[in-house]
Amino acid sequence: MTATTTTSRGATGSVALQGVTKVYGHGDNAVLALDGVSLDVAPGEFVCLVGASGCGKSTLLNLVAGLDRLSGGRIELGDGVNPGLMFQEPALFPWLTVDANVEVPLKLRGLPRPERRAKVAELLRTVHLADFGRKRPHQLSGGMRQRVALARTLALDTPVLLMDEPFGALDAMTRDILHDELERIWSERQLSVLFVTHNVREAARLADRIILLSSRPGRIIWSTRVDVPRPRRIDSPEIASIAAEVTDRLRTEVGRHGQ
Amino acid sequence: MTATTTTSRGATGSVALQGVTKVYGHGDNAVLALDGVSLDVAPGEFVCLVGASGCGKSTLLNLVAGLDRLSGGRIELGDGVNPGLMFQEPALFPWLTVDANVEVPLKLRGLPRPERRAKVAELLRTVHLADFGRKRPHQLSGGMRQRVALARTLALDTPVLLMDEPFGALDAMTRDILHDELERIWSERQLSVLFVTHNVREAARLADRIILLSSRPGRIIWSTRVDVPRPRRIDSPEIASIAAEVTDRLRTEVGRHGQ
Amino acid sequence: MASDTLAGIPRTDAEISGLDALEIAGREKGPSRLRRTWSATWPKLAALALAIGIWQAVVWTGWKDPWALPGPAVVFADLGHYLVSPALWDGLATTARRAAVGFAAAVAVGLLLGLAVARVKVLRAALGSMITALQTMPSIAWFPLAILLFQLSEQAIFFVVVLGAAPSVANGVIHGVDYVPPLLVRAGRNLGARGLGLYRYVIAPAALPAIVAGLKQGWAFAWRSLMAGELLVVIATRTSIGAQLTYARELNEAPRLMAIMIVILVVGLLVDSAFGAADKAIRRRWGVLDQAGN
Amino acid sequence: MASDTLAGIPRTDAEISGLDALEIAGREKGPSRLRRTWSATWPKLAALALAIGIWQAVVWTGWKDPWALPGPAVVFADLGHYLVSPALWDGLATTARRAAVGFAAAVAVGLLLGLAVARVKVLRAALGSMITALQTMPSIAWFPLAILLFQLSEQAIFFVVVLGAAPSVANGVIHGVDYVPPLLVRAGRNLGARGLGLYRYVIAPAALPAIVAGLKQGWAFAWRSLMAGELLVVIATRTSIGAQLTYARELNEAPRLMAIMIVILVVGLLVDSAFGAADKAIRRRWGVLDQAGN
Amino acid sequence: ACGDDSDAAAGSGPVTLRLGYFPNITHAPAVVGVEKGIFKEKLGSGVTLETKTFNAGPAAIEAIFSGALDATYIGPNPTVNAFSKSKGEAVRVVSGAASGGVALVVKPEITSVEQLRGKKIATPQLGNTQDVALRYWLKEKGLKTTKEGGGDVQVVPQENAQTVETFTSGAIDGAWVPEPYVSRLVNAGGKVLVDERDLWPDKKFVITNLIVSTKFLKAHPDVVKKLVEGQVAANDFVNTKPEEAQQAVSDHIGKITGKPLDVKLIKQAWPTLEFTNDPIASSLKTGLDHAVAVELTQPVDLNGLYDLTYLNEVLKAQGEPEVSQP
Ligand SMILES: Nc1ncnc2c1ncn2[C@@H]1O[C@H](COP(=O)(O)OP(=O)(O)OP(=O)(O)O)[C@@H](O)[C@H]1O
Ligand SMILES: Nc1ncnc2c1ncn2[C@@H]1O[C@H](COP(=O)(O)OP(=O)(O)OP(=O)(O)O)[C@@H](O)[C@H]1O
Ligand SMILES: [Mg+2]
Ligand SMILES: [Mg+2]
Repeated sequence: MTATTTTSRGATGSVALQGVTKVYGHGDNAVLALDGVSLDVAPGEFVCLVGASGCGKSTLLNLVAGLDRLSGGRIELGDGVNPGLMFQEPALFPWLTVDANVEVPLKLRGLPRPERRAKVAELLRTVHLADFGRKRPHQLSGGMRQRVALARTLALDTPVLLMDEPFGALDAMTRDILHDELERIWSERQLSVLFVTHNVREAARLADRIILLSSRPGRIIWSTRVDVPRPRRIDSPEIASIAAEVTDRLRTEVGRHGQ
Repeated sequence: MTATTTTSRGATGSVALQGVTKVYGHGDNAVLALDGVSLDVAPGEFVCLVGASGCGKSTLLNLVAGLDRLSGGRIELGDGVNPGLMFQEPALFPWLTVDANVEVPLKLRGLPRPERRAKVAELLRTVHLADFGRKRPHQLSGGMRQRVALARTLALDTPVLLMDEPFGALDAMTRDILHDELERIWSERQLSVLFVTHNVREAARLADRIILLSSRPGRIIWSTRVDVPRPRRIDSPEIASIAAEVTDRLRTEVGRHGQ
Repeated sequence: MASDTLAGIPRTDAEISGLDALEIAGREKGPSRLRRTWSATWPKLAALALAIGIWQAVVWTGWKDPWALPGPAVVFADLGHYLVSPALWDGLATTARRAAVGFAAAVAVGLLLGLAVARVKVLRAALGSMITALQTMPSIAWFPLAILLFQLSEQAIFFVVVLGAAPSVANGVIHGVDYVPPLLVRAGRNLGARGLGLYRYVIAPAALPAIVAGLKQGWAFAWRSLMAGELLVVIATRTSIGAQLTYARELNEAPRLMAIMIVILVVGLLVDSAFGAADKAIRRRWGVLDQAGN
Repeated sequence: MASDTLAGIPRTDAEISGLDALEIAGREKGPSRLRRTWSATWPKLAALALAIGIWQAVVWTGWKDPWALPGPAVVFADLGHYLVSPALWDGLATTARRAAVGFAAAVAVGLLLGLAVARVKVLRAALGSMITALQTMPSIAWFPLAILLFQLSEQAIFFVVVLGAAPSVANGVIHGVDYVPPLLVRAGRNLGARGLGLYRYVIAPAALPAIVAGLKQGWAFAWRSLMAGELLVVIATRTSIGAQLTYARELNEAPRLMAIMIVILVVGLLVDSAFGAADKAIRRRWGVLDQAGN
Repeated sequence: ACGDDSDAAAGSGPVTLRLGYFPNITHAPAVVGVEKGIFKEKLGSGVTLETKTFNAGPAAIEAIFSGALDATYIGPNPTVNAFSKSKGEAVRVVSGAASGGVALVVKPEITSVEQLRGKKIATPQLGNTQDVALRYWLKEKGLKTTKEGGGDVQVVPQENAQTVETFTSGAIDGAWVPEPYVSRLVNAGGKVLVDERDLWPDKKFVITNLIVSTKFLKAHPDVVKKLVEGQVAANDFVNTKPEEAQQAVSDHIGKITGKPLDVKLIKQAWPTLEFTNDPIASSLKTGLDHAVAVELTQPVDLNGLYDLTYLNEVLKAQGEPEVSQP
């Protein structure tokens, strides 16, 4: 197995995975989390990854984000692209205000103060939180926190957004609203999105393409385009029927691991 | 306002609320959380309460469970009925094994040891966790923990089950499975269930009757019977159309509080 | 921002902000400042009055000779003299300065040691439990070494104070760094924080509450070590609380001894309230202020 | 149990248990016990060897006279004699017994005090910060009171130990009770736990980790107070480590002083590892064993 | 039997005498008396002896004040403290025990008083007997000192144990201390510049005396008399069988401290001490006058501190010369 690290040669916004493999641990304890995953995300494409627990969805995103080392294969990103990653929990810094949270990546990039100010204000407006800059994360609701996290990730000004079940912990109504928001921002900014979820309805609602990963080891076993025109509604029959199909495949996959 | 406490006079399994009012705090800080809520749950009925954040859903369940004092009105339960309450998080005791967690209410009721053993084994079988009695909560997945919590609540052997967004934190697939499980147990045991949720699809999937609460103060503003035959499937068009209707009403209600 | 449309239904900003308004309602409330202060103060005064009452009652029973157990009146009279004497203020100034310098040194040592042990696995295995064991070493055991190293200078005192307090501080740091949520570290890295930046923006602030708790424990050890250590070097022209405490005892001045104990308690209360305020401020910021309202 | 049906699709138990199997996979893993022990031990030994090496090197430089700073050889020779002398074992027995009794008393007092302060708002306001202030009171300040109350009996020693250690224990209890998740309390009440039952089934176990942390701090204070307090009552037939430490210093027996320091450190390490094991066991049970593996 | 039951009327039931002392050479009569069973013998079967050891005066005085102790061997300084702090009520000196054993030890290069100028000299405690003696002596020699440690010679009060550490590490140039620290400093390379005995009439000044609590004295005068008998007998033993006494001191200290005191050191210190039953009241008084002279204390009325009737009865019975009651 040749360990190859992330390289940056593709077009801005594109993500290309070739034979990506990831092994955790050594010897007896080794776990093959991903086994030869190849996948291309076109610039501006919205790809949803679904799969049961432990199939390596988070592992995949971490590899693309460069937070972990590849065991094999290669990942190509656009030149100088540092993809933004959003987690299931907002992962906001509790000791900073909303403003300051969004400001962190700008500070780390060394932007001057007035520019940072303007940028933070703009980003908070984008997520409908213009009036909440002075609050602290614990004073916000879960949905608002995820929007702050989204703004903070957008502050990285990156064309590639990686999202690891970002709305898993939210209630259904808030989630519906955030789906709309995310769709709007995605299309406004022409982002490439790699979106991980357990929730097939969510995948059908958002994706251009849905990719199904098998469990242990993680491999791509099926994928489908979602050709429903946008804007979409999660309660709509077209979405429901796509969701039903993915669900059935997922259940079969899950059933493989029973008893 | 006459403070009236919970009384127990109705039929076993029935829950009757008459003009239930709840005020938190005093003077300037007083919050009117519930304002004259009247509601009857027939024995064996499955009632879902939906409503936006802060409309008093949790408050209502806490009052019925006797964890809080009424500010006005009355609540009637069957003779000697102590309703079981399930929370959004499993609220398991992390220092106890699964077995011991389920055993707590039995111990508190003073059952002898062999009887407790048998009962615990039976309950864990009911929730498909027969082999996990010796594990600790942190060794289980979220869905499994909620099933343990359900088993622990069932150990109270009560005909009335109060559930406060019990599946809110679970992923969609696990949630679907637990809906089936809950439905099965409910019909096997002929429980009366008062189920609180944000998720209108979930409500439509489970309920005999859906009740919509308004926000601040909490009042019943609308209710509907769900006459879809069981077993139901959450992706089905009938459920989707009921969900869409409730969603619209909920959105209108939420919109009232905007700007 | 244009309002979005959703499957033909117009989606208004009102809906988003309505949801926001509902979700975050009632997160900040509380009684007035005055009332809080009063309800925090009267039980302290009552406890004080009760303690003095019991003390006076015991003295009135004549259980012990007045020179062995002086009454409140005698002690407070002596405290009065003490409060207007330069002895107290000079001593307090010296001791406070030493406490500040010694504690600062202990904090510096403790932070570095704690950080090193928390991050370097080998050091943790090597020194981890040694740090706690050091806490149990009584100050007097270090006196000979202190004199060997620093002769009769104030450094000898600082040495003892540092050895007393640094382990607690280091333990606080280790605990704090251990419990930095890995999620925050990964979020920080994704936002571009590396190396020092990661410490500055993520690890240090995340570990702060535990570090403050360690500092507080460290202070108690530092102060106790100082009280003993001030006897090491009784320096010309510089009287100190620690020396006065011991002399009061050596001269069997019971009222003065008690007056000094009161001074020490007051200093302890003041420092504790400073730490309490810091802790509270942090916890309020973090939104983990506990329901007990402390 | 019959398999359920779902909108015509047969739902098998396999699906549930498949989900379970996937979700909980890989939650327990770790290197072998032997390897863990070894990798925990060698850095300690290395650190020890390094420390002794530096010490020997300093002695060889002749920086200080040998009677001021004895070398490792001299100290270990004295330690050897000490280890086979009844003085050590009698002293250790006496001191250990006193430590155990005193600490037990401190724990009892601390638990009760902590519980009272944690639950009764007025007491918290009255005594909360007093408890921490008490921690800073040096042991010698209590000696006269100890003698007044308990004469020259061992109780006087216990009194000093309790005053030293109980505040830490109480603080641990207060902290623990404050942070019992309210959700668990409400769950307990719904399951039928009231009054004592609630304490027994919910509050006490939930507060346990913080209580253990408090006990550990309390032990450090107890041991230090004991070392000082053992001079209060020197009983001719009962030698003790604290008395031996002071006399070694008074007689300027540098090698013996260092030998006693080594004994104290070893005791500290042993007790720390006992607390460490307790803490680890609790954290493992609770599933919050931190990633640092400590 | 402890606490205030010593107040109980004399003669009823067995009496317990709680006696304190330090495991130290200057307390040799007490150590030998306990070790050799002399007190036990003299007190007889009707009195239970309980001994307590201390390592410093304050705790012993605290114990007397609190009623935990009935009698103790102790130095002149705590004696005066106990007397004055209790307004002359708490204690009485009933016998002497030892005299001498104090010296100024300095670095060998210092050979005259003049060379002390600008040097650091340690004493055991600000305002204690040795501290006063040093300051008064320096004053007589025309060298100024201040309470704060300034002046021509810096006086550094510190614990005796620490003095040996600081002397060897060079932090101080000398010390005015009692035995066995004199011998220790000499062994650590010091040289005796002044033997305090030379400054006193008859080369005598009190270093240890025996005090009893006034309450115990009132309640059990007979027991106190027996105690004094024991003291006199112990001094006889010490003075007639020095070898045996030295060994006894070494052994006894070993029992308490975990390590026997080097007999050589005891032998070295022994000749500088004189074990006498005379409390040398005049030296105490003079010492106090000196303290007033160097402005370390207010005058104290020592009237009533001494109650030597029992001592004189015992001495008379043995045909020895009586001591003068001040
Ligand atoms: N640090 C690690 N060390 C060892 N094994 C790991 C580690 N992280 C993940 N794994 C294993 O790799 C596999 C994939 O994990 P991953 O977290 O990527 O799954 P996932 O698809 O994100 O699951 P979920 O839906 O539960 O979030 C799992 O079997 C997991 O146990
Ligand atoms: N202990 C309390 N003190 C003061 N106000 C409270 C308290 N508990 C709840 N409230 C207020 O009462 C109202 C109803 O709260 P409740 O928790 O019942 O709402 P909910 O419908 O369960 O909301 P959610 O969907 O967020 O769980 C809210 O406005 C809330 O702020
Ligand atoms: Mg994941
Ligand atoms: Mg709620």
